[in-house]
Amino acid sequence: MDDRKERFNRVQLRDSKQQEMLVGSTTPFLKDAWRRFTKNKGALVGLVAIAVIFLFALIGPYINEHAYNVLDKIHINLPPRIPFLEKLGIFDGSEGNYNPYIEKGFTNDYFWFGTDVLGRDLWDRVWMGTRISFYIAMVAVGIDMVIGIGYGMVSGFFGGKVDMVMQRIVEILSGIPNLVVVTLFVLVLKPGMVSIILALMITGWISMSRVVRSQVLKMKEHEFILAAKTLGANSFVILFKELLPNIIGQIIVMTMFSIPNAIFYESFLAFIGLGLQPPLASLGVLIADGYRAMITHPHLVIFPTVVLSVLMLSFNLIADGLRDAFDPKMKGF
Amino acid sequence: APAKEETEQVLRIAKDNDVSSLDTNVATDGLSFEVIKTFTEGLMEYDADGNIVPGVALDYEVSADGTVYTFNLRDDAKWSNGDPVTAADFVFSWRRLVDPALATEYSYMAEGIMIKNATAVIKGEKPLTELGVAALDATTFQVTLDAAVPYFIQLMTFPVFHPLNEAFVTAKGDAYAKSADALLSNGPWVVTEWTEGTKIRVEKNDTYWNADEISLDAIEFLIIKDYQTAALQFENGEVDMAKISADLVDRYKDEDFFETKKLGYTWYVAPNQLVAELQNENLRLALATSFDKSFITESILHDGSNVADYIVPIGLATGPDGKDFRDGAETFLSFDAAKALEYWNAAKAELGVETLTLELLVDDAADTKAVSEFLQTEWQTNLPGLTVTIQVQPKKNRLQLMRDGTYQLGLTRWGPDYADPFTYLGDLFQTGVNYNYGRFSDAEYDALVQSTAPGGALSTDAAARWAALHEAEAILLEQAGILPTWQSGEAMLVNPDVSGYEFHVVGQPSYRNVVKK
Amino acid sequence: MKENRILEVNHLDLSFRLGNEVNHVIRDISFHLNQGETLAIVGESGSGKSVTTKAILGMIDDNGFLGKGEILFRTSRTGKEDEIVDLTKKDKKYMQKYVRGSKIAIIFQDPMTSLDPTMTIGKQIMESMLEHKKVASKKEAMAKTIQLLDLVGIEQPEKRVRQYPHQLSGGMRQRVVIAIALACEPDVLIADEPTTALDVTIQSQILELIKDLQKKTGVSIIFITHDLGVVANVADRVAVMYAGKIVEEGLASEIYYDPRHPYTWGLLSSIPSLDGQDEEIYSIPGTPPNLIDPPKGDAFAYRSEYALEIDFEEQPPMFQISDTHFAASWLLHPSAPKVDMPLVLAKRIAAFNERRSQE
Amino acid sequence: MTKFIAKRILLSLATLFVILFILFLLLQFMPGSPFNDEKLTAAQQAVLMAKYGLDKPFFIRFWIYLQNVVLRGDFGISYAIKKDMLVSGIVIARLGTSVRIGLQALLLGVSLGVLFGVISGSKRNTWMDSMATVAAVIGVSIPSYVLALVLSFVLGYKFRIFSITYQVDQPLWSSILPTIALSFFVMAQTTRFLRTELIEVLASDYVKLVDAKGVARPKVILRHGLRNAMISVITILGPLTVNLMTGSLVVERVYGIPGIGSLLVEGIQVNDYNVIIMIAFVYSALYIFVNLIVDILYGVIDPRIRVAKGG
Amino acid sequence: MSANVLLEVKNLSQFFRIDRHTTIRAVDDVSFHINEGETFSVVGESGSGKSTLGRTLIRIYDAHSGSVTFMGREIGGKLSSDSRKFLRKNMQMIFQDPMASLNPRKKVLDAVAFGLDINHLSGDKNERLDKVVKVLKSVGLSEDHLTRYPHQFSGGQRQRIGVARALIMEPRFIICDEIISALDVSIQAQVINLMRRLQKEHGLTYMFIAHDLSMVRYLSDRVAVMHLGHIVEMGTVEDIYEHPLHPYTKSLLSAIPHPDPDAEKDRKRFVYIKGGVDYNIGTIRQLSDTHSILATDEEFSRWQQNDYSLFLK
Ligand SMILES: Nc1ncnc2c1ncn2[C@@H]1O[C@H](COP(=O)(O)OP(=O)(O)OP(=O)(O)O)[C@@H](O)[C@H]1O
Ligand SMILES: Nc1ncnc2c1ncn2[C@@H]1O[C@H](COP(=O)(O)OP(=O)(O)OP(=O)(O)O)[C@@H](O)[C@H]1O
Ligand SMILES: [Mg+2]
Ligand SMILES: [Mg+2]
Repeated sequence: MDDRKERFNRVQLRDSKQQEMLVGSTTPFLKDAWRRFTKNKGALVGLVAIAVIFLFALIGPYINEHAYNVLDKIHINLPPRIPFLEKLGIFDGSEGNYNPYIEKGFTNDYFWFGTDVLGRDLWDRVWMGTRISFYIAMVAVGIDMVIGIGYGMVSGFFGGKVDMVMQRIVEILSGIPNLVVVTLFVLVLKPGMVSIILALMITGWISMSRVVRSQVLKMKEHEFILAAKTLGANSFVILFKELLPNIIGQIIVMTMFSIPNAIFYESFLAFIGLGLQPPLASLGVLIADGYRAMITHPHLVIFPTVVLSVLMLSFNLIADGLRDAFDPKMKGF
Repeated sequence: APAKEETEQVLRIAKDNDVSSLDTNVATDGLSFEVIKTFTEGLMEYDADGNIVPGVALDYEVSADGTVYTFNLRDDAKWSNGDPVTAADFVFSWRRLVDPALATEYSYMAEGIMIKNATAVIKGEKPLTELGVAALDATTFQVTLDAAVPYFIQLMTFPVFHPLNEAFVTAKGDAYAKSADALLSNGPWVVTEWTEGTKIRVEKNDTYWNADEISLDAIEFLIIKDYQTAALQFENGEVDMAKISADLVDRYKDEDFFETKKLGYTWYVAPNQLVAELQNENLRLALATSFDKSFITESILHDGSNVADYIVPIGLATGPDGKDFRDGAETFLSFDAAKALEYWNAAKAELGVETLTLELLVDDAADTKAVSEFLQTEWQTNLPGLTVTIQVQPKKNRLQLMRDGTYQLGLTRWGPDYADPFTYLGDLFQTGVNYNYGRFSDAEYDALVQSTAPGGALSTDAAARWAALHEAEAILLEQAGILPTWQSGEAMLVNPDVSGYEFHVVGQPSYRNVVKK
Repeated sequence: MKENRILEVNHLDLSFRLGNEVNHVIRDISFHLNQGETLAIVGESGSGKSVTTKAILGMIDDNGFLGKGEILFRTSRTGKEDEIVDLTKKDKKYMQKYVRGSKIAIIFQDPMTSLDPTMTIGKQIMESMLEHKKVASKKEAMAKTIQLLDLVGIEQPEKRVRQYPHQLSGGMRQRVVIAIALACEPDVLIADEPTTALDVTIQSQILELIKDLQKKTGVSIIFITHDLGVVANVADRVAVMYAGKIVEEGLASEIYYDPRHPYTWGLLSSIPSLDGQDEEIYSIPGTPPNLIDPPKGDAFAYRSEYALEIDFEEQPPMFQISDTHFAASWLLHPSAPKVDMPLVLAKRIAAFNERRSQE
Repeated sequence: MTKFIAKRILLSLATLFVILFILFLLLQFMPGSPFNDEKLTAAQQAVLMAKYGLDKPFFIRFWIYLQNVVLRGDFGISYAIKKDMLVSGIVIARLGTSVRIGLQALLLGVSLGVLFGVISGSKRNTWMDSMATVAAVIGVSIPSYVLALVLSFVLGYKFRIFSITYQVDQPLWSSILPTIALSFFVMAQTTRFLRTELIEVLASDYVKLVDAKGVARPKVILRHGLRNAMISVITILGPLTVNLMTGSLVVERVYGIPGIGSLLVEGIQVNDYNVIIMIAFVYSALYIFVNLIVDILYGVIDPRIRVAKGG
Repeated sequence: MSANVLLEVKNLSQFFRIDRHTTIRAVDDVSFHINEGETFSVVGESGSGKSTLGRTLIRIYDAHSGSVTFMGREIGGKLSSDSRKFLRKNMQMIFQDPMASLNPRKKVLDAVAFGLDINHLSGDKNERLDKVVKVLKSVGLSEDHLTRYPHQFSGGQRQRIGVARALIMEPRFIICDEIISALDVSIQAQVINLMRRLQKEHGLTYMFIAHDLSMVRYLSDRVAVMHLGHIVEMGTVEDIYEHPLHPYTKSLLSAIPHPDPDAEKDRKRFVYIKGGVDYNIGTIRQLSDTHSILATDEEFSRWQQNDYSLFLK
């Protein structure tokens, strides 16, 4: 041991900053959440997948010489054929033992995802459909969020009689079969994008409002809400400035979950014939149409289903990731 | 489950919809009539070649003016409870059909064949007994019409005119025809099982007078709404006959069990002349000739349907010359893009527009949707400056909109009620007629058609009437009062072991001669 | 391991992985527990008290891992002779079967959340008896449960066994948690802040109860708290923990009447004195260090007014003050300058000593 | 408890009444009429409307309907789907099948879901967890009709293991495929929810205490973890159960099941008012009933609620 | 003496209706006053109604009945907007859980300036910043902390932010609801020192809610002992700690642990027998100018004779 005397000199207390070592990281909440989010492999995969799908939805239709709405009376019902891959024996344009490209002499044609009964290029249609599905999801979710959050916050925050009445309404709304309401809606208005979105609005927000309400109920007992009250904050300020930022994590997670729901719902409407007006085609419409020919031309249903499933899978993965990232209990991970 | 060992001949048919009623007077849909025909028999029946042959009637006489028909009934016709089938059974059934208390939807058929006083009875202005039907004795049934109806006899095969056993029907009361045991049969088979939403089974009726000629022991109508499921069931040998949708044709078109047949439906686009632009004949002609109908029939539907450059379908009616109405007849409004463009340019000039937007109203069925998309592109490509939007609606709504005249272009179809061109030309396109969705109106056309109507000037002169009908069709189509599109077909999978299946363009298929190996 | 020791922790290191970083929560910690005694571990929040006990039970969270060090435990499996096992070497299965609940039991801090809300308290108490086959039948387990409830001072135990946690008050729940811990007559009882969540009146009852139980069963207790009043009440020996290290260890009287580490001084001084109303209470400035990047040398030096230069360079070793008293502070080094403890504390100790000498 | 249930039932009846009224009102706005056959003339339509009293003013119709339902249990007749037949007969004939298949699917889905959920929740971040999570996410990502058809194509057609269509005379055997198809979503949902909940519950203090008692891991997970985690899983199972029991249109269609899901859609398509209302009514009643059950179940699982509700 | 009464509470009650059968009488007919500049402490076991009392005073809850006069104004009944503003400005509250009482999504700057913002007192941006910095400094935090989030602070620091938030309104009266219970011993001292310093600097009046009786003794002028919604004994620190009369007070005092092993070894503890006293039939009796107690005649005479056999064990 080094026993030099001077090492035992007393030291003046260092300045207070050094003593007050801050605990926790200095990153703000959202950044922190983002960091945790990016640690989640599944979520990242989901994010990347969505980015890729989004990119394809943007540029996909333009990167081949076909178009989503141009009929081609010759090249109908062709299975997928992709250059290079065809050499591997996949996507070589054959359907069972039959290769219409060869039989019909379309040896120079490549339809990456095949074509439909009107000879439209499925690749383009799938990406255009993805665009619409994105669009529907976003709009529906946006509106759903506005109503769901508003409803849930008011119901949860004011409690008492207000809550009781609002919850009764929710109960009645969810007691009526969705299908009845939605179909009537679509029938009364003209079928189409607007109706679908409105239809989604009728009941789509209920689960969001439930989540928000329960979060608000939990949050409003927190002392910082009381503190805001003692400082004279009115309900509006408390709801939007104090509560909302604190449940935003839950809301984002819920939103992520309702995106696939909206997409799914639209495809269900398409299945029962209440979908979009042609030639617009969402993924749901493509699948519903392709479904009818599934045992004949499986490519018509496989591609849109794969894209839809990957989309849903990704949103779900992201939702899961976000839930973990926003969960304060997971702090530090 | 492994296929069952078959000791009896059972024909299993997959059906894409359910029956709505097995009450002969009340039923309205195809399948219901089809099933009803297996367990009831009318005065007349079709034979294998589509000829009208006696059923319960042995023969009939018709008065010179064609307004009184007297049927002699066979005396060995029996109900499945042992009662004989009598003239009174027909009287009962026909009166029931027009009974305002029952208010059946198909009572209009009684009006259509102009049974005396039918209209007044239906309205409740006259008692049931005033209806022009009478049982002269147990085996003689007489019908009095207001005018000669050329297709009267042929309609006697239609189930609504089949007999009913009064005692049985009254005894069952409200329960009549609501379940298998509340039905009585006078036909080849008898209903033994009717399971909600799943299956109807009819078994051989031993009391049927002609039972010996019937080979099938039972027929099962299996309700399988999904065509693919039905097709897979067929491939698995679980059903013998299955209708398939256009989407599945590619899979089966080369198989020996694949069949197509022509139906009596003609699909057409009805331009609504309440819409100012569509009153322009050139525009209608442009629209009518600017799409490739063969693509619809060959590529979209490929189920045996036919390009329709006409409105009265092939195989509907045979003329006095013994030839089909279409045989040698003119065609109209064939696809001709160049001509269409000329019409279009003319129309644009007349309307003083360069661009135009029209909306096409269609059913939400898969086929019609695909066709509408095709029409849309064809029109937009071949008639530059035209924009077509599509509005898809469930069928009921589509009909309502068209009936109300609140549409522009509507894709619709008509199914014949009887084997006569009048079912199209008379019932559809006269001025002010219910089903004249597009409000087509032409005085000359009306006059011609009137003359061919029951009781019209030509109603007893078959040849002249035929000519007039041809002429009327030409008037309608030359000004593109409607835009004929295609005549329906149907693709089916039929077990090669099954033979003797009889299909009729008008009326129901018959299983009387079916044999299953 | 010495004869009278039941548990000995030697040079234990424990860290948690936090993303890319590693939090060195327990750093080379050593202490022991004698048979039948109560060892109190005190230290401020986050100093690693709970983690240490969890390490003993082999229950550290998934992201934690042990470094060097051993945890020796004197145990006997029925019928066999005592053996000394190193708990760090044992797998989960062993811990579950032969240690947790049966040999070493724990009481958690918060009685409100420590009980399964969906199960009657009777079942929760019986669970470990049945699991460790301490009883022959359910009936016997029930009888014993009722006895236990009686023992921890719950009235009408026959009725209570069928009740659910929410039907009991906080104090009663904590008693149930204690009953659970005692169910298998463990050799060691770890009480991790068993009274912090309770109010004073109930706290004092629970403390009496624990002491009483120790008298009756002879169980050895590790008592964790940051309340020095409580420690004074229950502890035979005290270990003061700071930033993942034991900085001072000794008999309770040694810690209270002759504290040597400046951190212990700080702790003791920050309790308001009963009379001196006008002075400021002594408070330790600053906050505990971040152990992701532990300071070199003495972790307390940054907050200590007694810091020496060497504190910032080298970690102090444990200096022995008496047979039982140790402290890790360079101030105890012979070369270190003489320093006086804070005045309030000195005064208070003087008062204590005076009173002691009077008695 | 009885008082609580009685109160709930009264409340439910009030809710049902409101729902019935709303449905009636909604149908009022439905375009078209049940007598909309393309061959029907306007005059005939009017006759039919009059025959069935559909020409009467809204409130009178509602009042008559209400009387019929309440006093006679008469839900009216079908106008189009099964002409003049009692709607109750049709619906009840189909309801049994729907409910049975729904419950089968629920049972299968929840069992598998619980199994997977427990595995992935307790073996977090292992390959088993990843597998179960991926399976669960895929389960909620594939449209059910595609799944249904794939199942019948592969298992019913290619390998001929199961019957492709539902057969009334083999109700169990032939409902295996639809049961699987329907259970997928339930399974996936249960897995996901259970996993999240279980992770939370397993991290709770009371589970830590059970761990500290030296209870074997499987018992910890099943006895304490699962039980507590199920409390919130039940919330999502409630509505799901109703949806299952009232039949999935899609699956019914693919397998030719005579259920009420497809009947409802058909009813809507042809404006068969009484059919729509009765099915909707049954749905609502089931929904309310199931929620009641869920609330009671809560009480069984979670004693805190039992007391709070004053049982 | 009445000249410098800051807050006067008369017969204040606060009931919570749970359902038709149960009403919790959280605060039940309580009367007391608080003098300008003093620290008035309320002690009692958990659930005795301390927080409810504080929250009712600051009007988080509307009182069930009773009157409250604050700085000469009646603030018990319906508040005019003017009175409300007055109340917000002059009366503030600090909460128990330093983490829960700060909005985790708000930076320190905004958290502290919140009261100014809401009441439109902040002036322009710089003025606002100046005010916040000033108050932060006075609680021992620095400008560096302005842009940080609550979770980045230690418990003691967070509590100081809470103090700053209340202080920025420049109130006369602060209700401190168990502000140190959640803190470590060493940190407790920091906060208490801070509070005392602020009191001196700004002439503040505190109502201090706590169950740590040793801390209460250290910093209070007068103490009220609450039990089951009632104030059972009230007096100066000396009255309560040196001459307690009520058995509940005695049991509380006997439970305080002392950091002195020897003393602890032979302590005698009293356990208050639940239900021993029915508070609703007792009346307030004055033992001295400053010392009062809730008791019936009989109880009062027994206790004065030091007969606690019915109440303590
Ligand atoms: N799973 C974990 N992951 C990361 N860090 C952890 C984990 N568990 C505990 N820690 C850290 O270990 C340190 C010691 O924690 P421990 O719970 O032992 O403190 P303590 O002394 O018991 O404090 P308290 O008095 O608050 O209970 C803390 O800094 C804590 O943040
Ligand atoms: N909003 C409320 N609704 C219903 N009951 C309440 C409410 N707030 C408090 N109570 C009840 O009032 C009583 C007094 O509660 P209060 O919080 O005032 O006690 P306390 O003395 O502050 O306790 P602690 O020391 O635990 O904070 C308790 O029984 C509590 O359950
Ligand atoms: Mg701890
Ligand atoms: Mg409180």
